Amino acid sequence: MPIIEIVFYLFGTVLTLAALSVITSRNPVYSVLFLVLSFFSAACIWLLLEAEFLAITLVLVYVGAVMVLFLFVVMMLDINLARLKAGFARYLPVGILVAVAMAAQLFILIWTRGLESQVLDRATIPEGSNTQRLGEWLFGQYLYPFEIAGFILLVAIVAAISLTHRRRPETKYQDPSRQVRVSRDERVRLVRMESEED
Amino acid sequence: MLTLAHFLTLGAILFSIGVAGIFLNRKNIIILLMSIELMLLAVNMNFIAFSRFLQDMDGQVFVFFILTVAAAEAAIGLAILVVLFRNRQSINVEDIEALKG
Amino acid sequence: MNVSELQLALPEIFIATMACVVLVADLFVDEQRRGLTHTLALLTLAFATILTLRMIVPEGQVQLAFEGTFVRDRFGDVLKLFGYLVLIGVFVYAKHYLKGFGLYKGEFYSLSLFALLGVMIMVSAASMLTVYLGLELLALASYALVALDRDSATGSEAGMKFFILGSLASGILLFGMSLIYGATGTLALDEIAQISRVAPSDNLLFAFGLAFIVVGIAFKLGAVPFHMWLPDVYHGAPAAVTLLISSLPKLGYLALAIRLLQDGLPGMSEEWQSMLFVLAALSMLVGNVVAIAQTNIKRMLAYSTIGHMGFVLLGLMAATPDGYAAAMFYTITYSIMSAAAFAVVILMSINGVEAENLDDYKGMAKRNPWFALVMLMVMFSLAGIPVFVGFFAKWQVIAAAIGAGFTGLAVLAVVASVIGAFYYLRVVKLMYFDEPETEESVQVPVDFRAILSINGVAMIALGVFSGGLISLCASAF
Amino acid sequence: MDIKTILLLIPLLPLAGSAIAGLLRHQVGRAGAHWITILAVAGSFALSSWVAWQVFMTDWQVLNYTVYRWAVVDGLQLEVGFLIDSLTALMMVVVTFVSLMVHVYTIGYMHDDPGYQRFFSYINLFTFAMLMLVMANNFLQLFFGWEAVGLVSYLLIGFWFRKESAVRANLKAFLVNRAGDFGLLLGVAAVLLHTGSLQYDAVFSAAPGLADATMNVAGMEWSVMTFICICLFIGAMGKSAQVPLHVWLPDSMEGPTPISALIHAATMVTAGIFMVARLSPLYELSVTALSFILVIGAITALFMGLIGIVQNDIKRVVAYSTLSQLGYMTVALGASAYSVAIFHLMTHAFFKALLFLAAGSVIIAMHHKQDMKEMGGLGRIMPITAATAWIGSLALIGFPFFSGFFSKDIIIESVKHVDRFGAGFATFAVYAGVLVTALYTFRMLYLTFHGKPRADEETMSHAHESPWVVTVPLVLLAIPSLAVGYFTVEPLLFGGALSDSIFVSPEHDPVAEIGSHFHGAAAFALHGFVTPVFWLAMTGVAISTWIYLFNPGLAGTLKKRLHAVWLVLDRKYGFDEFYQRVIAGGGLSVAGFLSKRGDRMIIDGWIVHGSARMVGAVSSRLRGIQTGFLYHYAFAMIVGLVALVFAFVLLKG
Amino acid sequence: MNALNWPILSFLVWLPVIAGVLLMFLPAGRDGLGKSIALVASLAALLLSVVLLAAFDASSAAMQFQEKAVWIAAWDIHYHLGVDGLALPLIALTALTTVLVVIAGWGIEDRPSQYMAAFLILSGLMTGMFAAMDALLFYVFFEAMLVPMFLIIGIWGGPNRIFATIKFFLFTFFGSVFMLVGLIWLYLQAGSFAISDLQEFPLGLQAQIWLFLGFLIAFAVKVPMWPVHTWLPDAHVEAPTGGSVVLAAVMLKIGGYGLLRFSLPILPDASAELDWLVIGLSLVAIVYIGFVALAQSDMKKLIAYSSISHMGFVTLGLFLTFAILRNTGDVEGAALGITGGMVQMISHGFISGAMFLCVGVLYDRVHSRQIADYGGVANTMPWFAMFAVLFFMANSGLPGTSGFVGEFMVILAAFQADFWFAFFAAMTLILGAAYSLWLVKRVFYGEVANDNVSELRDLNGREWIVLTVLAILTLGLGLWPYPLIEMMEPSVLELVEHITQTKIDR
Repeated sequence: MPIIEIVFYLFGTVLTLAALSVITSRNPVYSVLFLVLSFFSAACIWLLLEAEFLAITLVLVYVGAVMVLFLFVVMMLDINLARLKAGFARYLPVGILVAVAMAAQLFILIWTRGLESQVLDRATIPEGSNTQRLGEWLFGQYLYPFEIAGFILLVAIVAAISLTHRRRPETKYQDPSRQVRVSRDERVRLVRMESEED
Repeated sequence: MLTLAHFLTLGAILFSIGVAGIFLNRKNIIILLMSIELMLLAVNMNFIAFSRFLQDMDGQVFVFFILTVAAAEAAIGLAILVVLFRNRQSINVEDIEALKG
Repeated sequence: MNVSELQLALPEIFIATMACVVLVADLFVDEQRRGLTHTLALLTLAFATILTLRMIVPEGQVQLAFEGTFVRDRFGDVLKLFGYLVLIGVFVYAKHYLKGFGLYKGEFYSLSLFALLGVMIMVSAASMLTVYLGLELLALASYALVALDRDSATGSEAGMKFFILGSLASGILLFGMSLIYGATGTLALDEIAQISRVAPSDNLLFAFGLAFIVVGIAFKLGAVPFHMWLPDVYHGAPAAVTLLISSLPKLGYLALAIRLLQDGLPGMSEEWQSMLFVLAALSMLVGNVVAIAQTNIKRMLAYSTIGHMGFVLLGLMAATPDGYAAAMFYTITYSIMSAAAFAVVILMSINGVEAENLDDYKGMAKRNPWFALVMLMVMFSLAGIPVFVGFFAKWQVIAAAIGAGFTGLAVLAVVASVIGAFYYLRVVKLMYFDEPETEESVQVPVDFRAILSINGVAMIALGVFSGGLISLCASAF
Repeated sequence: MDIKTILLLIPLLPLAGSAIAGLLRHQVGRAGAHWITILAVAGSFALSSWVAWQVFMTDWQVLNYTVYRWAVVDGLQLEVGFLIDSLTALMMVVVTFVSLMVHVYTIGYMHDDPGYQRFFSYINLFTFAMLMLVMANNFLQLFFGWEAVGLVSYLLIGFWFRKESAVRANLKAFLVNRAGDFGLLLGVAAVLLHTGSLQYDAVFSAAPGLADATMNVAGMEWSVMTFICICLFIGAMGKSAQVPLHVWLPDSMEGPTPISALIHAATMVTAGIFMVARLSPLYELSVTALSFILVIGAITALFMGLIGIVQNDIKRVVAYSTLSQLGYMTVALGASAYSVAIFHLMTHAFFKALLFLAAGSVIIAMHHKQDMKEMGGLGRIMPITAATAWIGSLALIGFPFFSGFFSKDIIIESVKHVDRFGAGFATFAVYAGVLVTALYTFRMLYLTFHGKPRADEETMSHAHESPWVVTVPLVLLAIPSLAVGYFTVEPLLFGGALSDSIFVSPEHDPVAEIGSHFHGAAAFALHGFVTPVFWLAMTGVAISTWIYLFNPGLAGTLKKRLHAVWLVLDRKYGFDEFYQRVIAGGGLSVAGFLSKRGDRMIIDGWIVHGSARMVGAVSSRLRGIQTGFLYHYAFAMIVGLVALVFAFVLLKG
Repeated sequence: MNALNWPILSFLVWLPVIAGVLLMFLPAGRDGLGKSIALVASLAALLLSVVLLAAFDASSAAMQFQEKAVWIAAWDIHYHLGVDGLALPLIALTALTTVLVVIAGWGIEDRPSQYMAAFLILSGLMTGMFAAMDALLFYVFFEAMLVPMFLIIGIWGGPNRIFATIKFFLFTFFGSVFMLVGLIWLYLQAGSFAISDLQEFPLGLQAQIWLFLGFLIAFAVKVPMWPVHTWLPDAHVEAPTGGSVVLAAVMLKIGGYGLLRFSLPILPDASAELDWLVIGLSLVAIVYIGFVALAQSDMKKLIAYSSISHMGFVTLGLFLTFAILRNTGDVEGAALGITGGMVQMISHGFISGAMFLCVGVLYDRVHSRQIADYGGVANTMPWFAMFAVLFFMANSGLPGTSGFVGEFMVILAAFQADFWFAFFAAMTLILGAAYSLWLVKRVFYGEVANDNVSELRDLNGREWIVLTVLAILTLGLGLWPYPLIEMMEPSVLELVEHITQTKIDR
């Protein structure tokens, strides 16, 4: 068995298990950490697919930023351990059934329509740097979406701030509208002092 | 031999787990946010696999944007979560049922 | 990319810039001078309207730009125009409500403008990527708007539900897109269309992708069984925001559906027709039936929205130019009707208390005769009684459905509309036949009064002179 | 003034009079009302007599013309028009004359009644309606007049509308008549279907062609003519109060007496007789129908007379005698002796009107008490009334030389001369009827005018002869009752005066046979003394004289002896109970059932409101699905997704 | 072609509507002005309709005074008005009824201007419906008139008005939507909404039958036919007097008119196929409802049921043609039936309107509709009693009143078709008289029942005018229906001609 497959199956298993633990572990902190793990293993699998840039981005952006944000929030809101309510047991099997059914449908799609015939072989690796090509596409053909993405992030910022930002009296903050309308006297106060002599 | 199917299967599993995470979860909402991240991860997995096998860059570009949007989403999601917690002192899924009928 | 392409995107660019301008400008005004932000936003929209009108695409012409990620066509322009108009109304209506509830903040305006931008991007998207981004821009903005009232428990709950389910939906949509991409190897809708026409029928990737995409669309439109977020969100959000998300985005979602299904997957029309068939039937029935049991007017209107989206789907499902035109007419008029309806809700809650309960409308005819009349016209219009515009919308989609051979569904549709008539009548009954609990009449600011009057008269005017709008919509396909 | 204008004036004068007296009642006042109306009727009487003169005394061409077109539908002419022939003329004279008498009489009878003008307006209106009926030249107008007289009779029976019994009676009268009209209308419809016209002349000319035609009704093959004739006759049974549709007539005595005389004795009730005579060309084509008529008539003639014996209300006695006499006329019709029926109709009109008015005069004297048990010995107090009453009674029992004698005797003769189903029974009935008639008639005379007074003192002290407005009409009516028969029998029956309007098929024409050995009225009358009929009558007279005049106690004992019989008669064979219980009661309970169960419960309650309730229930049920739990919502979405994929992708692909 | 060269029909339609809209916005307190405006407007409309009657060419079956303008180009819908002998009398009836209602409603206290406005708009819409020559235009008017009626009953109605009006609205709305589906389907086949085109358009039997059923539901509810009649008693009982009058006098006719304009000429074969259904329901209406009316204790309910039973004659008359054809082999008498039906509609307009006004007269004084609360009214209101007896007699089909004409013709025609049709139809002679006169007996005759009755005042001037007009019309139409019948004869004959030819494969 070539190394690639070993890597794939290894990380694939880790990924699956981690993902499962994300939704099953009762302590959110663990969930976050498991999510980090699954992102890691996903990144590795992407590397198999020669998507180096995205793999790195995933780790940097996600693990580096988003996950930390999650952790912040989890810590900030001291969330007690979840308690399971009655009736869940009755609901669970149905839920799982549906989830499995969906997975099954996807498997039918994947394994009956000749997708398995497309083999991953080294021959088809595009030469040149993945990052470079991505860059060219991003700032060439996909410039317009790129701009939109910028606005999406802007909206995210505006939204996040306007939702969470609270003005507490004790905290110091500057008010632009006052800053621009400030006058000289407010800034400078002339004090005259006695020159002392010895 | 690894084939496209292998990767898609992985994506499918992740997707199902993510979805299941949303409607099976009885704990706090933050897990739901993570499940969403999982779904998006699955989608990315698909895109990258396809783009690799189709020898086509579009897929990876799309993934790039999905990552961006996902980040933004996460930010807003968490913001709303915080607001919710401030109002409810709880983010337990079962407590969020004031609106119904 | 050259300048001419930039010109094509001028409205988007303008709105985007102005959104940022409003955002920044708002920093420099304080609570008292917030009117400036308001005016600025209104001016933006007014100017955008003129701009788009000046450069409106002649009938039948389609221009692609930005490497085929952006399309400019009549359909898009018409929708954009009505988007501006609706948003103007929204701003005017919302202002006094926001003041009353201490939500009179710049974010509302900037976020609304970004939502509009999202709609516009979606409307003139030529690639799955731009569709998705536009959708997300709109979605993120609306999530934030729903939760705008930070101190309202229901608001944040609504926001949370909206967010989770919305992300779930866009996840599903994305998954579908990934499958389509896998099947075609491209994101450009026109290329996908070509491939989908010749694609072997047993290509399950297509079928699966389609199913997932349809679910995504259905969720956004609020079609049963993907509707459940809608009543809670409408109910929980501040009335001003409900007003916004019940009117403006519908235009975008229609575009979403038409771009993806008609532009993107015409080759799969049989499949998605049969899917929409079920969704339409369920939505019309469930929406109208459940609305009867509601006591909260926002929830009631939410369910009525579900029913109406069923009618829109009826038009789309026909998959004929007539059908699309009908659906377009329906969506446009619906967003106008819905704006008017929520405007009256706002009107009643203008002095700081949300008038959500149907009983708050008792004897309104005695308190505010004119606005009661407006509400009456809106209700009859929603119920689809002739000379009001709602009737013309309804019978066009029904005609489209029958024309496409779905007579049975058409019959079901009319039955549903009869059931629906009941709860609209109940509102009229409350306003006109019941005695008011308080005699004092609501003081309505003049700008509000003016716009709402126009909006109300539009109910009849658009009906009696529906010819123009009908042919405008017809010209888009 | 040309003849058409005159003919038009004859009905229109009373109509105008009625309108003025009715609508301008306050303006014209009481005197004004009766002057206007009386002049109107007098006018139309004069004109009708002139017309009659023209018809009978000159060689008159039957006049049949259209007054105005009522409607024209797809070639079918519906018109209002007059047919003036001997029959019409005769009827016009009779109607207007009796009506005039009644008008005059009313001045006295009603003079302190608050509804004075209204009353005159009504009887004038009645005259108009009756004239329209007899002058009609088509079925439409016949039906119009038919119902119009019904309306006026309704109004007049209920004239004293404060009296519960009166309004009950008029409703009953109208409804029973409607039951008859039901048949009449179907008959008319059948006529239209088979002849394609409603004009008498057209129908008559088409009729012979239909003699053998048949139609299928209710699964049975009917001879068209039989069906038509019986349907039409059902109408006649209603108007002319033949068994079993007779029940309304006795109750109609709730109306003021002049009405009883005019409408319920002389004119309206004879409309049925008139119609059958008028339509003789049709009836001659259906022996079946004639037998039917014969039997019905015979039953009425005998059994209604019997009831008359046990009645104590003076007016009811006369009413039942009217029923019985109508029966005689019907029998005559059934024996296709139409002219005789008309003849009896005329004589009866006079003497029965006379009897009613006499009764009315008595009632005035008794201060509107009508019970004969409280009368007696009035003869001395009111001689004119008594005398005229005697004349009327003798005419009624058919005492030779009196007008009634000729008509009734010839009816009996004609019945003997026909041989068709029911003739035998009819013969017996009419013979028996004579005896019965004599019985109740003289019982009435004795109880009212003779024997010792049974009324209390002060009533008797106030009792006196009625004023001239009352007595003059009595006298004026007594004369024809006495003489008209003697002078008209020959021309009318055997002189062929009515031949232009009445058609009798030669093979069975009793009148002709009687005519063959008829040698003048005088001879006929003298011969009358030796007929069994006369002796039967005399027996009746004798019996009642013995019982009621000489030993009054006997009546009571007889009553006890024959209690069963008496009971049957007193209950009027239970017709009223039957109608009251079964028809009216049944109808109402059906109505109640349909209304409550059928309409309110099943249709409205279950179907209409039921479906509404169902929607409501479904609505709240569905509403419950919206639990508010995020995971339920998500779950619904995913289930939807899975289902969609399964249904539309896997099942198809 | 337009005999007058100005758009008289549009005036007739829009004048009342515009006047009504003006009245709606009349400030409160100007009630006197409002009433006068309403009166003037309605009189003007009446005048116009008289002009129309005068200028109408009774010898032609063609649509006259046509006006045509494109309305919705995309669907080839036209604003197309015109009248023939069938529409014109109903239009005149509408105008007249409106005037009477306005006069009768003079005493309304609660928002009289708006009350008048509702009626004016309503009458405009109804006129438009009768004059519409474009199916969709027809439908628009047909539906739109629900709104003012809904408000009239709901705002000015009796204690249980809300239930009644919602029931009325939903019931009729439910019926009409099926017609809408049918119309659209037809349009997609025929490619036109012009009624004349639809009448000429050939159709297969199956299609015709479906369409027929769709149309039938719509019109049967309006007529109303058994068993979809139950909205009417409630609506009538709760509606204000004016509402009841318009409802009975004009609105019910819309159903009959619809059958005449749409079902019969557009779907002749289906009509021939399913006439047993309509005839059966009509006979049920006549007999069954006749009995039901007998059991009512509420005057308005009784009259409402009698309306249903009388409208049974209309539907019966309209659908006799085919049965006659089957029975006698030619259409002799078919015209009689249809004419009878039409006359019955007009006459019922007068009579039922008058009867409701009579009830209104009593209700205004005693505020009760229960028969039991009255008795001996004739003692205190002799003149009123005269009118009432006249109208109830007319209602029971007395010859010489308009009530007789239609019933007579229909029964004659029915006999041509089948003995039993005529038999059951003729039952109305007895039933009609029974419930009408029994009511008269209980309300007007007898001793004065109670103090309310003893304090009754006789008719005032307004009531005199209204009742006199109706009395004259009732008698006039009864004694000389010729002009009316002559007016509609050509149209009726053409209709018979048209519907007796199959459309299936032409």
